[in-house]
Amino acid sequence: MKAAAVAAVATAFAWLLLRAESQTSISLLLLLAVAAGVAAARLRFRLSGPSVLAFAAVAVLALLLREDDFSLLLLTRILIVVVACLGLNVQFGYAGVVNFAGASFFGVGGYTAAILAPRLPHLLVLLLGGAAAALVGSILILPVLRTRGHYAALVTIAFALLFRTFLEVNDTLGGPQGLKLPELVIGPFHFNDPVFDASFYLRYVALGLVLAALALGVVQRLERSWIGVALDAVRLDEIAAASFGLSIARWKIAAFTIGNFITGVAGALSAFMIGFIAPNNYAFSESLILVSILLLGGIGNPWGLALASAIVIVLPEKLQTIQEYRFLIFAAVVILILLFRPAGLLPRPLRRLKT
Amino acid sequence: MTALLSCRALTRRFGGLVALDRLDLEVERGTVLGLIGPNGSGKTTFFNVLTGIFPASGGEIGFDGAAITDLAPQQVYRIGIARTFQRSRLCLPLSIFDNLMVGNHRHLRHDLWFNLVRRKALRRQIGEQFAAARELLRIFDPPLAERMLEPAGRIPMIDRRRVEVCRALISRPKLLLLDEPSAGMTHDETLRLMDDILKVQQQIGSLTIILIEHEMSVIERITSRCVVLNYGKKIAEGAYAQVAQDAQVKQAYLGLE
Amino acid sequence: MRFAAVALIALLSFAARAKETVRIAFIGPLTGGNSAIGLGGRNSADLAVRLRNADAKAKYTYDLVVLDDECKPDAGVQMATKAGSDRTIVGGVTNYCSVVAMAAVDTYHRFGLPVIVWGAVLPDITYKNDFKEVHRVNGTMINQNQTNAKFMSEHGYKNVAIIHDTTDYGKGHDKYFTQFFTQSGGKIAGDFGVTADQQDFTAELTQLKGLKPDALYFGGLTPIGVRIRAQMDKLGLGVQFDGTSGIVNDDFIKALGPNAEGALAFREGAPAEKLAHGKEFLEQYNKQGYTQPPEAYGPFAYAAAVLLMDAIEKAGPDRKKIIAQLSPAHVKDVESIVGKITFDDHGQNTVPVITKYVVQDGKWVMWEDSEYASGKRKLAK
Amino acid sequence: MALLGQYAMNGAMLGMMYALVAVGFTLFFGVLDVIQFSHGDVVAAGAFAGLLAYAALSFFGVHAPGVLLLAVILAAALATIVVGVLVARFLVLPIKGAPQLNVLLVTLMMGTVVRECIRLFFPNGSQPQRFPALLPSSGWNLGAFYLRFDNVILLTCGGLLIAATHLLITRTRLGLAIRAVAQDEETARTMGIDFKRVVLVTFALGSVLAAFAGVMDGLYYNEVFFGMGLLLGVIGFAAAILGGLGNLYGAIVGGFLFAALQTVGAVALPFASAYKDVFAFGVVIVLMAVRPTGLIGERVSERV
Repeated sequence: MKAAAVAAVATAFAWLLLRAESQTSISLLLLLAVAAGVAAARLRFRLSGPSVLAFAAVAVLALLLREDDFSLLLLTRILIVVVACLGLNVQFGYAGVVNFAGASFFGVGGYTAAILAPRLPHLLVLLLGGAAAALVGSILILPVLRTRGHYAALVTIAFALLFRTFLEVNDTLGGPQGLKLPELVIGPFHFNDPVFDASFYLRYVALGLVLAALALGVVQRLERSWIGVALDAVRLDEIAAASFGLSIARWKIAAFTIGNFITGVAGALSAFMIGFIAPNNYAFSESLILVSILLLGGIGNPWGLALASAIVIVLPEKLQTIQEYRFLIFAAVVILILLFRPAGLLPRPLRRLKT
Repeated sequence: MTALLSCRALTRRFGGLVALDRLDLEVERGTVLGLIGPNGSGKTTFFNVLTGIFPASGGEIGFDGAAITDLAPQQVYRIGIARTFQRSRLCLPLSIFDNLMVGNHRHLRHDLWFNLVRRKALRRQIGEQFAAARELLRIFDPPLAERMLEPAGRIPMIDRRRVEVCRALISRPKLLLLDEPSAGMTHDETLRLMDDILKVQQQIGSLTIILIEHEMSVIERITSRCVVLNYGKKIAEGAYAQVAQDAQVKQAYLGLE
Repeated sequence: MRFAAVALIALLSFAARAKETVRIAFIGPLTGGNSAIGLGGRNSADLAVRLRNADAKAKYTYDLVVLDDECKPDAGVQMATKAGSDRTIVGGVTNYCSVVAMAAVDTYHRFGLPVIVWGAVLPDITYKNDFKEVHRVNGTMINQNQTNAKFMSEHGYKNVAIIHDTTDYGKGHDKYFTQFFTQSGGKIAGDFGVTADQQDFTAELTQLKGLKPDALYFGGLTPIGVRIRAQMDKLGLGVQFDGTSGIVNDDFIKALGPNAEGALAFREGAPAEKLAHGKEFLEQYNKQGYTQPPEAYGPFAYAAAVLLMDAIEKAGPDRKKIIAQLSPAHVKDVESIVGKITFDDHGQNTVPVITKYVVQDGKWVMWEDSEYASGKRKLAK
Repeated sequence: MALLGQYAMNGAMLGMMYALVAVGFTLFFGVLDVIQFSHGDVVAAGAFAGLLAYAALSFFGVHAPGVLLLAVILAAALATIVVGVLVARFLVLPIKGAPQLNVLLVTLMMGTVVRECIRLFFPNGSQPQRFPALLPSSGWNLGAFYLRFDNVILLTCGGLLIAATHLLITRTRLGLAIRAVAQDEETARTMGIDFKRVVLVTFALGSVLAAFAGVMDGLYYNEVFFGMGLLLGVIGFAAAILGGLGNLYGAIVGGFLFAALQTVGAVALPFASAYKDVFAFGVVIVLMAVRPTGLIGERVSERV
């Protein structure tokens, strides 16, 4: 009941914010949200309810915004980023495998989609995007397994820099000019046709919702299972975990591969939606934004990263006045939040396997 | 006579330092062996080499009729050797139950299909494990057994020690390695913990224990035999009363502590 | 200064309250490595709007909606969607980065938003599709390199080495220059791609020095152009430096000092300072107190904004009518600060005015007016 | 042969800059076990502060190269010390107990803040700025090898600076304190060492090296730009890691190794020179797989 009420209020708020035009009304809404957040934190407000509610809320929001292409595009982007971050969450949040090349694996998915889309059914292409990301990730497995901490960070940072330069220099993959993708077609649905009178983006929102639901389902089930326990043990104490029979390598490989797969699928969908990909989209700075979302939200908590994705994507769009100062302000805000809320906006709750 | 564990000339070097020096050691099934010696005498190193955390520089380890000298930690665990650590190594953000389940790894199913799809079967297994874990924890501290879904970081040190011992016990190992389980406990608490461990030992039947302990009264009370280490070498062996009279042992302790 | 301008505008718009407000979009890179040009473009478009709003004869009051495409395709499509789906926005002055323009043209087409590209130089932007919505005031890199290659071979350069950045801009220039230069009988001594954030070019330049070219062609933008030219000097590589439109700005000279002397570059459009309107543009620009200079493509953004607003004045704030107003039938020999503008069937400005520049005494000077052309000074060999 | 000399010289200049930055990374890691990822942008801040000092002095009619150079270096050092110490005091120290990842991200974002501030608030900061040539620009032309005096001076000064740092760490009381803190913070505290002060001094020291790297960069390329710290920081970090964190020699080796990889990647390999960073970072990844704790391994000892 409480959860349903919160979902309804959140939907109404999101609708108001996305429709708001004037800077004053946007500022007021944001102030309201901050106040509500602070109050919730002060009152130790805890919320639990079925995940379906959240998805229903997004669906209702999408229907309310059915003619507003731009808001629907933002909504889809949030969903895609949520999926990508869910993948990273399995790596960072559960197994403790750092991956500063999130945008690269996102890009592998996108490039796979661009190359395969003219030849194969698109639903398969989405999955292959994930598979390709997992495969490319396997190149890094050896160094990732052997290194820890900052050394592991360097491996993925080096890969992120290498990947983007490689795409730009290499002409067979479109080089700096990128590649164009055909329209996304799944079964009878042509994604670029309008849905009756409403925006064609509704279909993307729907597909994004389905993917987000699937990814969330997988990630949540993973967490609430023996695998989740094993991954946490690997992250928290490798020596103790190994002493109790956990194969560190196996679990790190599993988490790295599953995470990259999920991120790759998100990348493939993103490429279809934008209809065009180029190396610029997959720079190291994009990976940093993904990691920021993870930490801002509260590492290990899917709802936290969903909240953080929404904030990171919507806020800059709504605060036009800051224009070229956007990146500066973004960086400063990340620093402040991590200083004062090191566990993120919504810290991961304790797992209670038996309820 | 078959010893459960037998080490021959087990050696471990760290650079120039010889932490374990040609150690010969045997443990009979179902017994409790006390491992004593001054600080830095190689007791914990012995555990670490035995469990595969440090590879041995020389010598052999036989367990239950098989050579296990070169096994990795996770393999050592799978053949039935579990341990506790000198410094508490619980996963503090996880619940007590989760921590116990880390110790029960070899009895749980870890395939993706089972964990992601067969949720009903998984829930059933969780239920069974929960009941079993509660049972075990109850032996040590009944109130603690009712708090299994609280984070391990929120319980006092004594309880953490108990959880650590339970984590090592829950998989029903053949050999239990206890590395100063009573560190930070009072004398009475230590005795109680040891009694509880012995209670479990009787329940399991064939549990063999090696105990590293500084409290000599504990050693005296529960071990049937002791091995004394100094500078990585075995300097004495036998029942506590006998070892305690050994001149070399006395000197080692007096000289260093 | 700026405050005064804003106050003035506010006052004027108050006076002109009766006028209907029309919104047009500006899209360009305001953050990241290309932000200097993006901000210059934004200021120039903003200037055009301010001047128009100050003009009592104008039928409408204009409101410039500024959007940052970050020089990234996904952000570009997002911004194109934002402008396109907002029905109150009737047209746009869009895109400096070619890759973003390529990604966004489909979106402009889908939403029927008339746009005038102000800086992206890839030919495909106008020619790959047949979108009536898309126009471009600046020329393509084809025109520029044709002139450049011809100039170089006419001045006796036979063996040219190329360094280009690996963005679409640099790679495109590399391709077309190579094509035209070899067609006219020249030889490419070596071809080096470098990344746009690279700082050290000594390895490439040392290798290049070994190839003994008689000129270095550089396809890229000011930041690395400056570095390459400076490092040539460090390595004692004194060959002629031949650049593209991306380095025609004061910063190139400011950052290089005396080293910039004699550098060549080519740009589409007539030089602003040579045209009556152009001079006015520069004066007005300086009067507004913008903190960033207009940069090489500012005049194009200004011209595009003026062209768009002219069309709105004539056709009214309706996308379809504006598109009709921007058709080749109406845009023919239109005077602007970048020379005459004539659109072809693809909305491409076909007046191939390419201006040749050379740095002389710390200034970009039109080749024809320079002491190099008169023979008083000599280009490097 | 002469060409080879030129490559070696180019590589040495690059390597020296990387090493100077990497030594900073390794010093910070030594005392605090954290990566101060904004270090690269501190380098940029130093270069721009030097530039400001130059502009100010020139404005007041000072033109003696020696005076200008001194002013540039002092201003750069002052700026980097201020930024470095502020970062240490208000960002790194408060969160040093937080997960590694938090520190990494916070300092990365701090780097962004510094970088964006230069871009937005330095006059015309989004364009490259000319850095004056304050050293004699003459040199010998040895065939294809152009040996310039300023390069030789810069290289020597860089080497001396690193040697001085080494002496400071190994031979002075301050160095002893730094090493004590690096060994074990708790023990150092009980020995009566003011932990916080040692940390701040170490950050100041590392930042001075960054200042010199920035000025050296400016004098060498005669051009600085707001984003110069980003890649320099990543490469400095890579060099420190390659060598093994916490190890001064490792940082130096790592710095020169990375420069060598880039030079080799650009000229000696059978693919386009644009792949040089792909090559260099690829080798870094492979090296990490082979030597997971760096070439001169960091001493990792975990109590079990």
